[in-house]
Amino acid sequence: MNALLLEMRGIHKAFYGVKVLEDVPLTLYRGEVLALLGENGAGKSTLIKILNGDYQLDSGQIFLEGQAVYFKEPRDAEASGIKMIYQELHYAPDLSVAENLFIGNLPRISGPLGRFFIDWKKMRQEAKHALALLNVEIDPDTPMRDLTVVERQIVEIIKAIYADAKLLVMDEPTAALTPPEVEMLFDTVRRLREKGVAIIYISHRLDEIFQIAQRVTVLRDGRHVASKPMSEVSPASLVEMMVGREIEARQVELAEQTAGAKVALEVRQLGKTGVFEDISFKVHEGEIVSIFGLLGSGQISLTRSIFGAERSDRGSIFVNGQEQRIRKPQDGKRAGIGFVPIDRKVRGLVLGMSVRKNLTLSNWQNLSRLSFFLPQLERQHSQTWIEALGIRMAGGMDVPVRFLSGGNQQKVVLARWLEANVKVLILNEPTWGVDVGARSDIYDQLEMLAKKGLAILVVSSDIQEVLSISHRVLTLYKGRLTAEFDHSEASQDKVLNAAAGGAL
Amino acid sequence: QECSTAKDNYKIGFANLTEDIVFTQLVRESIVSAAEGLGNVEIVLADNKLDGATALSNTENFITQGVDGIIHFQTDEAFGNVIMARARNAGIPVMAIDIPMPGAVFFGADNYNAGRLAGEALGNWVNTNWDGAADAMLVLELPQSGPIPAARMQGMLDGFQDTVTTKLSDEQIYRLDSKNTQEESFRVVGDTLPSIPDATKIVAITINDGTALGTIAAAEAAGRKDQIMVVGQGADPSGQEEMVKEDSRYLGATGYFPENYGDKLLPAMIDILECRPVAPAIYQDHVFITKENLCEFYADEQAAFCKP
Amino acid sequence: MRKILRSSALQEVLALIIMLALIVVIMASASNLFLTPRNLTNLLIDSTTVGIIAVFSTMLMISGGLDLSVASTAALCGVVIGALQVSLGLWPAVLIALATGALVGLINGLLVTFVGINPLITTLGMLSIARGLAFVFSNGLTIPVFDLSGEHMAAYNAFARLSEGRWLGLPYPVWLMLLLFALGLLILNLSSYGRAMYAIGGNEEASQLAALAVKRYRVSAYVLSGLSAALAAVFLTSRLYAADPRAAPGVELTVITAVVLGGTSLAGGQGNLLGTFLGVLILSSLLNGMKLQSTSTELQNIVQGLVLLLAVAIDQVRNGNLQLGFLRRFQKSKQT
Amino acid sequence: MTATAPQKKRSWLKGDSITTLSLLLSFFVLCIFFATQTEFFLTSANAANLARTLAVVGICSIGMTLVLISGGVDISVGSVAALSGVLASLFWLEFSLPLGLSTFLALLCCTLVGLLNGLIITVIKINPLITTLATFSIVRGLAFVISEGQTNQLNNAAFTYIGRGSLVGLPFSLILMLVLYLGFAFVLRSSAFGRNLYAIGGSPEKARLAGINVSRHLLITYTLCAFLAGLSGIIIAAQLASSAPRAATGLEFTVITAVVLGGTSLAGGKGSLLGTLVGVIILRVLDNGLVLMEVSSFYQDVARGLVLLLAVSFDQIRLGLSRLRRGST
Ligand SMILES: Nc1ncnc2c1ncn2[C@@H]1O[C@H](COP(=O)(O)OP(=O)(O)OP(=O)(O)O)[C@@H](O)[C@H]1O
Ligand SMILES: Nc1ncnc2c1ncn2[C@@H]1O[C@H](COP(=O)(O)OP(=O)(O)OP(=O)(O)O)[C@@H](O)[C@H]1O
Ligand SMILES: [Mg+2]
Ligand SMILES: [Mg+2]
Repeated sequence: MNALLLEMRGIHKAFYGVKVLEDVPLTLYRGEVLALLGENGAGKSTLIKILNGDYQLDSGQIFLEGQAVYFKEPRDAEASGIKMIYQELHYAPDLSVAENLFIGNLPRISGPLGRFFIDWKKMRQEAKHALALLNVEIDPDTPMRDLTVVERQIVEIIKAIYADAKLLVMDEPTAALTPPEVEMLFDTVRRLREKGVAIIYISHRLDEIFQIAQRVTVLRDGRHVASKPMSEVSPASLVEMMVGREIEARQVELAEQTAGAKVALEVRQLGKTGVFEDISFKVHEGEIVSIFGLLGSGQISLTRSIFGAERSDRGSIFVNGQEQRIRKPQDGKRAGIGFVPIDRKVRGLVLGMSVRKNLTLSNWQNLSRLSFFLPQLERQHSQTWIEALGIRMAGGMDVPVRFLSGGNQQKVVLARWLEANVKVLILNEPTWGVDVGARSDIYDQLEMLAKKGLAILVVSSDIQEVLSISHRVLTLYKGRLTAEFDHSEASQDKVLNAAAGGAL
Repeated sequence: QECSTAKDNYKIGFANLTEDIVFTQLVRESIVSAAEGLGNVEIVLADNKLDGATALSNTENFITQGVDGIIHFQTDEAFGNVIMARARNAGIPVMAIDIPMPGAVFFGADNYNAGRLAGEALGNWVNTNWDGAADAMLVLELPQSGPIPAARMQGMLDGFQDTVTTKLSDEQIYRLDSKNTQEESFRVVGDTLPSIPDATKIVAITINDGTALGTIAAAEAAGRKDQIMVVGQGADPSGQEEMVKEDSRYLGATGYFPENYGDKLLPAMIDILECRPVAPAIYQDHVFITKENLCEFYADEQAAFCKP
Repeated sequence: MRKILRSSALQEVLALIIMLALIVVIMASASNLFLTPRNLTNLLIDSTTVGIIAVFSTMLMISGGLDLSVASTAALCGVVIGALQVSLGLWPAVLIALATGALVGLINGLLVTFVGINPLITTLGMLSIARGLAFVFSNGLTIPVFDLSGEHMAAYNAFARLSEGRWLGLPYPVWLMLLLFALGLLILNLSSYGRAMYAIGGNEEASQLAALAVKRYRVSAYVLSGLSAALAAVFLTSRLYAADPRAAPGVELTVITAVVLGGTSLAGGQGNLLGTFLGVLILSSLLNGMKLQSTSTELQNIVQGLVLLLAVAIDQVRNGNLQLGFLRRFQKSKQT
Repeated sequence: MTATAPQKKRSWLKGDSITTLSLLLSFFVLCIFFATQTEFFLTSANAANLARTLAVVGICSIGMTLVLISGGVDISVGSVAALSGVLASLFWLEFSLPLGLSTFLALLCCTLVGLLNGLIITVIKINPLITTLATFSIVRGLAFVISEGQTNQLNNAAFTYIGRGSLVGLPFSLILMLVLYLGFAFVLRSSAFGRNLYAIGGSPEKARLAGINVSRHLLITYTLCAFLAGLSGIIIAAQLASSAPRAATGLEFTVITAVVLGGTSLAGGKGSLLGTLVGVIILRVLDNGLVLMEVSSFYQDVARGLVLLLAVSFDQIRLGLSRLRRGST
């Protein structure tokens, strides 16, 4: 076993009196990848933010290389060789890629004024070098805002791994990456590990954990459950440790598609110049259809256009056989379409508003008279949905939705549209950053909704998810549909191949 | 005693036009010091901030405070009706400074004629020094501040035109908004001078000493100081200082003697309160202050110049 | 739960209530005139212009907007009454003034919402334009709104009664202000419109994706703001028997001060009208009390600045706000 | 990286440069308009006049640009400028200190006001708008209290040289301003401080997580801004050879207008000093042209507001179009 690098002892942390971490230990050795697991809200991010100096601990101790350390600010941690890749992206949109790579630590010129002035040449060179690590072809002078989301994420990752860190923390770094990119990232991680860098790796994707980690630490409800070598655990035992109960590996039980099911949503030759072209498909009542494509293939734009969050240039949309003129979300809603956006925190929820108010945000018409809410009715409806979807929160429906875990937040967005009584439900990446337990809940819901006759369109970049929950899978490549698979004929190879443009 | 308002001690409210400019500050100071001199008068102060609503609110406050009389220096005749209605209902007599109000005893500047004094002086100077003809006139006015400055400006303009041998045509007159600050008059005069490149005899009439100073500074910056002659209104210390400079281009300013307002206002107010007859309007005497007569009036303020 | 909510709403304004009480105690002990009914009536009347506008500025700011043009708009609307009263008759002129306010608000709203100009800049530009137009239409003169000919006594008397009439001892404008605050409280807390204001200010994109008519709501908030300025102008004109292009000097800053003092976040998404009401009362008590003491104008300005800082600082301490919350507003406007 | 996204066209006509370009275009349109309206616009006397009067707003705008880039705003600049002149004359005339020292001390006091702004914003964490709104009225009040409302003459050739003198045929204040622009443009473009400021304006939270000392940067920014505002105040006093507590009334609005006109975003994280310089010049030319055209001052207010809205709308519409063309949302 390598030398001990980090030891956290008895970490306690509470927010506004709510205990988030209780007596949590963590040890980390040089040259190892430690997986940090737990449900949403278990306290993983909080623990590493404490390590990083972003949050201050209430009590406990941190030892780095045997020395007691205390970080007041992230830059203190950085100075001690601790680097973070955050769950949320952190970049300055108007600065170039190169500057973003080195921000906070810009290469300075030598000489007496070196403290103040940047060595542009060196910075550009190093940026090129760093970008080459993950085989990325981005001009380091491009402003960050001109990159796609995925490119930005990759720059973030490179930024962290390129720094000369002793300890690297990755909080769900792969959520937006495609399989080849994940593979490249893992290669880099292995190389860093060989150099003796220690890595804390947080992910809800168990398969990744088994690929990359040597040891695992599991948290549940802010407490330490176990720390074990990977060789001593199985997926099932991990899940049990995390959730505290057994969850069988999910396989959605798809209801048989009845041959005569009505077409709920039909899209004909939808096009948006430069984004997607000539898209036609149907979704029947009670059917779950997934669109799978590498990120940036246009699937997000496509579903946004169907709902009205964006405008398409050409084509037509039918709901229940009626052509719809959809130019804004209100039209989408009127047509009976519900829309769960890709990033619930940024796009789905008003975080400062209560669960109840978020639930009824789109649906005041049914719950009000003369535009004034009927408080009893509103509470009653909210309660119904909270129970129906099993939304869990401490403090009831008047708690700001900010305090809910990711999975439960996702359910709130879902409930909003169910309350609106939609016929077609579009979900974008419904399980991003959602833990196994909540993921299983969400699949249950989808299954139930489909059985009730809802037409469901899912965009997902998680191939396992796509294969397990869909009646049909459509693949999208560079804005065009390339293939369609029935549940029975869809396989990982075929779908990936089609989505990479290799099929047909 | 017959007179119901007569008392041993009086509480008199004074609401100033604004506290932002020197002239009105001097008015306030004179009233306060006159009250100290009288011994039986307490002054309650307020600031009308050049605003009708504030003047009305101050009136209400005076009534609340139980003043015996009100001296109002406010911004517009149009607000006189409502202010006077309130005071009448409360049975409080009002004196109005500079802006007449219906039923109030008027005191103060005869703004138009005060303006004329300066205009005439400037006209005479042009007659003597520039053969009775100027090339252009800059009018540094204050259109945002209502009728008081407007009357002064009109007086200056009329006084000049009626005195000077060759009247200026409308095209030769440039109306500029001084915004009541030196730097704004500096800016607008600086902007205007290039449009009168051939004018070498420029006269300027300005709403107060500050704008006169800004005007002169602008001419100096443009290298045309000797082509301009300026008159103004007020004769504040800063204006006096400018007049007494060597080669000064500040011909002079109409003196309002705000430092004397109190001495005339308060006795009149007490006459009103003690039911003695008071003229409906009391005018302040105006004198056009120049380098020559300055020491008659301001020997103490300009000691360095007057008592060398 | 209800109880907790109510008490938390109370908590939010508790600091303000204490501050108001403190000011009242200080002012009352400094002058025994302060607490006389007469003075309190004056105090309330003086706060009506700011109060009427502040109701809608609060809504606007909760939705993430800002309107600096309210004072200029009020001046413009007053001048519209003054300029049109003779040719069109008094009441039609009043209606047109209200429409003018709404129109100015609509233009602000469209520029902010559809052209995407930052609210601060939009309304700063409008501040300049509206004030300029007020001077243009009035020729820089204060216009008497008075029955000069004596032919329309009824109309002009009724107009004057708008501000002079009293009910239960309080003048109508005070009732109007109270009514608007009450109405605003209802709207903000119980109506879909109020809910939308909070949602849009809290997260515009999420509101849009929740199928709220975001742009329409935004525009409407600006229209209401302009309309409230016009309403304030009508009462001001009625009170002064005159329309002044210089009217309402600095009122935009007083309004913002009152709203922010009341705990409404410049970032949007947060705020309450009760706080704004207290903010208005705090500012006018402070001003009124200092006037009774004949405090000099400069000192009044300094004290007001300090009170604003103090109130916001207390708020920060109470919130235990350790994040860089103050910059979030700019972040948010960036995303739009 | 798989090239699935629609190919982005690289072009120099992007971001800041096009904003500045469209500004320059508006500038020329404005110039041509005025040149056709008044024969005096394109005279050397007018050029000299413009050159003399740029510095006040120009220098103050540098500080405001920094502050806006950092995501804040400073309303107190006009009051600080007034305070600076008032203090200079206080130290010189009342305390009989040497004029140079008086000026230095006045600037120092202004800098302290900036430090105070910065401390309130970073330590108590009060919104910059509110903070500087409060110091705006406090500092203006102080200027009145200190000067007792009086205008004071500052007759001293060395002092007035700052505002009126010329060096190699150019006004000294203009040269000072240009030097400051060059220096600060360099700081913004090439110094770590400058780049970090953009990052902070882009997102203070993220900048903090990237290891930038946000508070210190903001503190420096507000301090610099107040110092530059104080310098503007000194130039005003030097131009007029006098100081007044009412000086620089409304300067904050003019300066913010100029900076935003120059393409600096109120949202923070975006802007350039070149743009600001052009914005300052456009505003100055606009005022100058309107005076030359003898437009009534009432209409000047209207025109100023309209030009501000038009220029910003134009920029927004252009941005919107380019975003549409790029097909992103
Ligand atoms: N700044 C904060 N203020 C209040 N509560 C917080 C804060 N940060 C985290 N929490 C709460 O602390 C708990 C732990 O959150 P944390 O982000 O550490 O979970 P996590 O394990 O990272 O979950 P996920 O898998 O969803 O990322 C949650 O209940 C969360 O709501
Ligand atoms: N160019 C315009 N000129 C005048 N009024 C307009 C204009 N565009 C929109 N409006 C007004 O604004 C209202 C809102 O516009 P619109 O319906 O496009 O947006 P929305 O439904 O509020 O939301 P979103 O655009 O976010 O989907 C319209 O009903 C219309 O009254
Ligand atoms: Mg987390
Ligand atoms: Mg729309």
